[in-house]
Amino acid sequence: MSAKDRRGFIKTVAAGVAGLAIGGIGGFLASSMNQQPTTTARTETRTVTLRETITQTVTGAASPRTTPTTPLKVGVINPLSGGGAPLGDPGAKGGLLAVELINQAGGILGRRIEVVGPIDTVGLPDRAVDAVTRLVQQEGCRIIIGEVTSAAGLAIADAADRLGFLWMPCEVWTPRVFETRRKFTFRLSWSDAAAGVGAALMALRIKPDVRTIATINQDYAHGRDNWESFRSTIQALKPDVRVVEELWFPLYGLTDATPFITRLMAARPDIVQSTIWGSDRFVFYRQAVPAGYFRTVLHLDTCLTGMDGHNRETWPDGLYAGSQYNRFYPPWDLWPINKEFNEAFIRRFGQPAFAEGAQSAANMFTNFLALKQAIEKAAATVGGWPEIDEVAQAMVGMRVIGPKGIITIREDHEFEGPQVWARTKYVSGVPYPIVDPNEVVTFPAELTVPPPGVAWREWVRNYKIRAIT
Amino acid sequence: MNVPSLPRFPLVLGAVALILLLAAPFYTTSFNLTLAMKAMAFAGTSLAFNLLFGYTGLLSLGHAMFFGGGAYVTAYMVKRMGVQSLEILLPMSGIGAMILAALVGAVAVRYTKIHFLIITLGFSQMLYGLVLKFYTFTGGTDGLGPVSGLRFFGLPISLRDYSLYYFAIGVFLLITFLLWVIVRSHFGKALQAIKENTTRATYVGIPQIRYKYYAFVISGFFSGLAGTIWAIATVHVAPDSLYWILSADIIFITLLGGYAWFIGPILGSFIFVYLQNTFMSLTGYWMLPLGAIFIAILIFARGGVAMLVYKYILRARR
Amino acid sequence: MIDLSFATYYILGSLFFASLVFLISAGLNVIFGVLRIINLAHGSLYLLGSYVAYSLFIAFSSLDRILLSVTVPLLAGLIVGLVGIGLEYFMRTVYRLPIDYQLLFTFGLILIFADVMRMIWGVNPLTFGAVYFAYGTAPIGNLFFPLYNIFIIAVTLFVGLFLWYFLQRTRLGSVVRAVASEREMSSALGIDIKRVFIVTFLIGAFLGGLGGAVTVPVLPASPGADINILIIAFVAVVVGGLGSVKGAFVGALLLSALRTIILIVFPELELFSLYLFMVAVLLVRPYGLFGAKE
Amino acid sequence: MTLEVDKLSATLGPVRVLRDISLKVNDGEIVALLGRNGAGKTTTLRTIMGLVPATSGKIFLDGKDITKLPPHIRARTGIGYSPEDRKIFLQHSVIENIRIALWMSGQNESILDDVFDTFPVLREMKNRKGMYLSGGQQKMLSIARAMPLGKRLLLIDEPLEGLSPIMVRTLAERIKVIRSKRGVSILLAEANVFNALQVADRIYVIERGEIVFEGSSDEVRADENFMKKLMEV
Repeated sequence: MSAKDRRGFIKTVAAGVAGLAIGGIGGFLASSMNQQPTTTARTETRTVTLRETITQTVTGAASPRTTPTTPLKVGVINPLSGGGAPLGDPGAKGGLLAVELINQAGGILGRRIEVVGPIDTVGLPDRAVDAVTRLVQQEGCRIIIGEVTSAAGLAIADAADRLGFLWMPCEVWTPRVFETRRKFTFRLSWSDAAAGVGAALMALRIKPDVRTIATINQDYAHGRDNWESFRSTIQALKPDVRVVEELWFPLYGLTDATPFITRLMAARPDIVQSTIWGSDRFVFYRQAVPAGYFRTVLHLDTCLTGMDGHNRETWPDGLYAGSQYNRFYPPWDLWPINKEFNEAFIRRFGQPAFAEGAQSAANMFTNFLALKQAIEKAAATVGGWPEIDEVAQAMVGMRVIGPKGIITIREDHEFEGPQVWARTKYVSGVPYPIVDPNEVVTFPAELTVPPPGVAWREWVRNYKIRAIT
Repeated sequence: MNVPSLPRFPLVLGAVALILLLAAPFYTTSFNLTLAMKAMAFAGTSLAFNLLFGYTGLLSLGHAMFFGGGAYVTAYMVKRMGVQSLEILLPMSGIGAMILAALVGAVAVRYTKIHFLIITLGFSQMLYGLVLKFYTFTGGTDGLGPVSGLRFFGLPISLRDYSLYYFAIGVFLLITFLLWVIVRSHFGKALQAIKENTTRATYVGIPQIRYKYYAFVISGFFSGLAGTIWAIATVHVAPDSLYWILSADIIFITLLGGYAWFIGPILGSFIFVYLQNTFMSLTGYWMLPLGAIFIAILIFARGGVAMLVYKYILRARR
Repeated sequence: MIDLSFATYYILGSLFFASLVFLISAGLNVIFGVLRIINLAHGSLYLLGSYVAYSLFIAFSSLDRILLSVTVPLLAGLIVGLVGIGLEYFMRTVYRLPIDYQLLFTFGLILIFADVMRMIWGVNPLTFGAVYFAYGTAPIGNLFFPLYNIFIIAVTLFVGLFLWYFLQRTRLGSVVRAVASEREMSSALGIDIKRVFIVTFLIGAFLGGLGGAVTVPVLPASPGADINILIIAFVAVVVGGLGSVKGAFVGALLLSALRTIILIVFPELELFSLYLFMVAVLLVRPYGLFGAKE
Repeated sequence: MTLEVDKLSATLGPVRVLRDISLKVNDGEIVALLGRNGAGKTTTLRTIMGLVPATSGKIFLDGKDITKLPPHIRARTGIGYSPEDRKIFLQHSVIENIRIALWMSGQNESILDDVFDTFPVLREMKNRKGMYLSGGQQKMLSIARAMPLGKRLLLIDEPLEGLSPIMVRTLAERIKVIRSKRGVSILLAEANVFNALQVADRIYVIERGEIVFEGSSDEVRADENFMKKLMEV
């Protein structure tokens, strides 16, 4: 076989594989459409309440180790000032709420949690490292929860192994956190890789004949990684998909989005992927809605997190968006924990977490639930109050039930849980958009999260629809 | 400002401070050692900054460019080139920052006062813009890290056995000593002459543009060395080490300590780092007290902490 | 392909951005021109204007939107102007100090302002879109351009004209310019310098607050916006010439045009190119395009 | 007595520039303060104007103590000041320059005619910007601008310095006209004794911040030796 022939052969095989893959995903998506609103796991546990998840304890054999009578010190860090504050502040609140509820219910194995902080990290690595070092060495915390930005997250993950503390970020999306093996870092929130793959699957679902794609994102690693994951996945599944436009917002202070909107509309892509956050997203939507952008372009966003900060002016009708969590999804009637969590949050802080802050709050809340469960699980195994590495071991493979649904912690410490993708709409009487119950898809983790030990770039480049077991 | 002619802090005070610094691992946590390392990094770059500001009269609002530049050279070589030998990293950071200073300085030293300030700000923000956006090389906002697995002439260096801390002290003392020598030399005196009266300095035969240029390049070099301390102290280098806010911090440190004294910036650095950290650990609203201190220094202690200490000593002697 | 309607859209967009930059840099420049102080806290005044306007919009949300869009910015600008007068009182300590202390002082103010605003308005992005949408859109080809952006451009032109008229055609303006060019001589001619400083700060802070207020329907007020806007306005000010309102106007236009082009052609170089432009202008004209030699 | 300066001292930075200076200007009198560069002439005028704070001593205007008043209040009580380096507003037109002083003096526009009658050349270029005037014209503008405020006293710093002989004669004559027409007292600083003698009724000689001589112009003219000594200035 000559080189040319060989290339031709490979192409044919690839096309065949891709065809099969698309057929496969089509079938899967069709099936997921039929059984609304999906995930058997949720229906199975629909009777579990928040109180139960907090009060239930796993008790073990009589312990040779005694439980310390002092409170368990847990450090809480998050950016509370600067651009990361809209996520960091509600995140910290979610964590504090969890601690209060757990303490009301008697603490962890009877031991109260004492929060040290929340300490502002400004989202900067050096401040974050200072904060965690102080928490560990001055305050004696062995568990630290929180942080939003990737830069600080990477630095903390390194520090966690160096200083030996258990760390769960609020939401750090960068896939690079787990490029090296972490002993003490557990991420119970999604990554850019997973978000991008989910977006690609959703794109193929709502527009199976997609030919051209484009992106509009903030110009830094978060935006770039997310887009790479999306593009690689969709091109792996449909090699003839072309990129017609890549636009990057200036990172600091988007003011005028009109040139970007104009260019995107001029390029006429079938799908636009985007993962803008914070005040930039407000600016973009605010200016894109009246420009008629959403009427001409199919826009896919990863911001389906909390929509009650929005109205028709900042959020177009019929927008497709995805997330690992939404304030109203899992649906409150089917999944009471989410309802109770949100009601408790409003009761405690007077108002719901704003926009993306909802996800941060739920993440931090889940972190504490996971912590409690892991300590109890470890205590049951070792018979007594566990050491920090025993808690870390107990984390692996754990199923955590919380406002986000049911999530599993994998052996590589990554979160494994379903992604929610939906169309949003307005109904009369509700000022904010709601998830259209007829157009919700949840992608199981197997489809969206790169498996343990696999480099995410490789994985998305060779993305295939795998059989769901 | 006119420096009172007498002020030389008693040598004893410096010796005590040095002993405290050297003995720190025996009486404090390694958290405080990290803070001390950061303070030493700031001190190094502020001393270098003060060579331009306090001695030559050039106010730069772009010094983060050399400081962060040095830190980035270290982090880049560790992360992307696998160089882990500090005996290579340290001089390379200094030289990297020096080359940068040589390029920027060729333009900048022709300006004075506010124009010097603006042009240094412009260059540092250019570098920041590049580092931020060319993320394949620099990691973008994620930065570069961890700066770990370091060795010094084959010996493994880490904070666990305090060798990293002592290495930082070594670099810090080296910077301090060399800058001290420079300040005391004829060259240093010439710089002060330039600051006092530019026209007269030209008149007595000091080629002032050339001397300012030398001062700029030297300042860049030592800031680069300080950048290495920063990189090994924070372990993770992010673009904020190049941002103008950090340049403003350097100015603040120098004024806080007292720019009229050689050791002013050192005092300023330690006070700044500990203040900032204490405020941040106490409250989420840490900017308010810090800003208030900025302004209080301005109103009540214009000569900086060094002046306060000096006055105190004078009074105690009487 | 970029046809005529797209070109129009780009140009309008660029003018819109230029308007934002001018609104901020004009106040910065008025203050610098008279007081010779680089007021780093000007971005904070801008953000304060945004927050105050947001609260006013919410408080009067039942009124007509178009009416609100005109009155609220004026009111917010006035409130911020009064805050500016208060600032001026504290600023007196640094008038006679060297520039490093002035920078430090205004930098300290940034920190204090940031925290105070965070205490009052929290961290969430706050915006009042109803006003923005009340203006509707205008079709350009098959595109729609938001008319509120045009409104902002108009406000900017009005502010520019007002400033020109005030400075060139009124008694007080003439006095302000006199103080700007010869401070000491002005006092020897019977001008009460302190009062002129207060007026200047009132105007500068008013412009900053107005800028923030007029933009809050488009750009949310959120922590960090103060520094972001300051950095861009500062470049425009330096390019146009410190202390020159005309310079700020031209600087804003040039900067915006450059930025629009760079964002289309090579977005990675956005921040870099702005500062490259600034440095390049300084190399050719050290006092900026319209700056007066000191 | 329009102006009385009593044992006035002033410092610039660490340097003591004026030492116990005492001088008087009577109503309608032109007095010249003669001295070489750096002798303290300019500082004397600036201290009287309030631009340099007095460290000790007193200044009286029409018997009223003005030592503690800020410059702009002094100006409004009737002192006009024309500094050595002119300090005209370069971006303002000629008429705007004068108007500022006019507004501050609280008088009506009629005084403009008075000013332009005194300096007709300024009327011709009243809309020209200050930066486009020649040195002599700027000097004239500077004096003209001092007129509206100088209801009682004009302080003129080296009005005749660096001008051509014809210009010196014209300007000296103008200054006398101002005095006779508006009845103000004038204190001028001068380095050149001949120039000073052209206008002044009385002369003070200042050296190293101290008044070393006081006498009428006629006395000076009469004493040739003293003239020679002063010429070396």
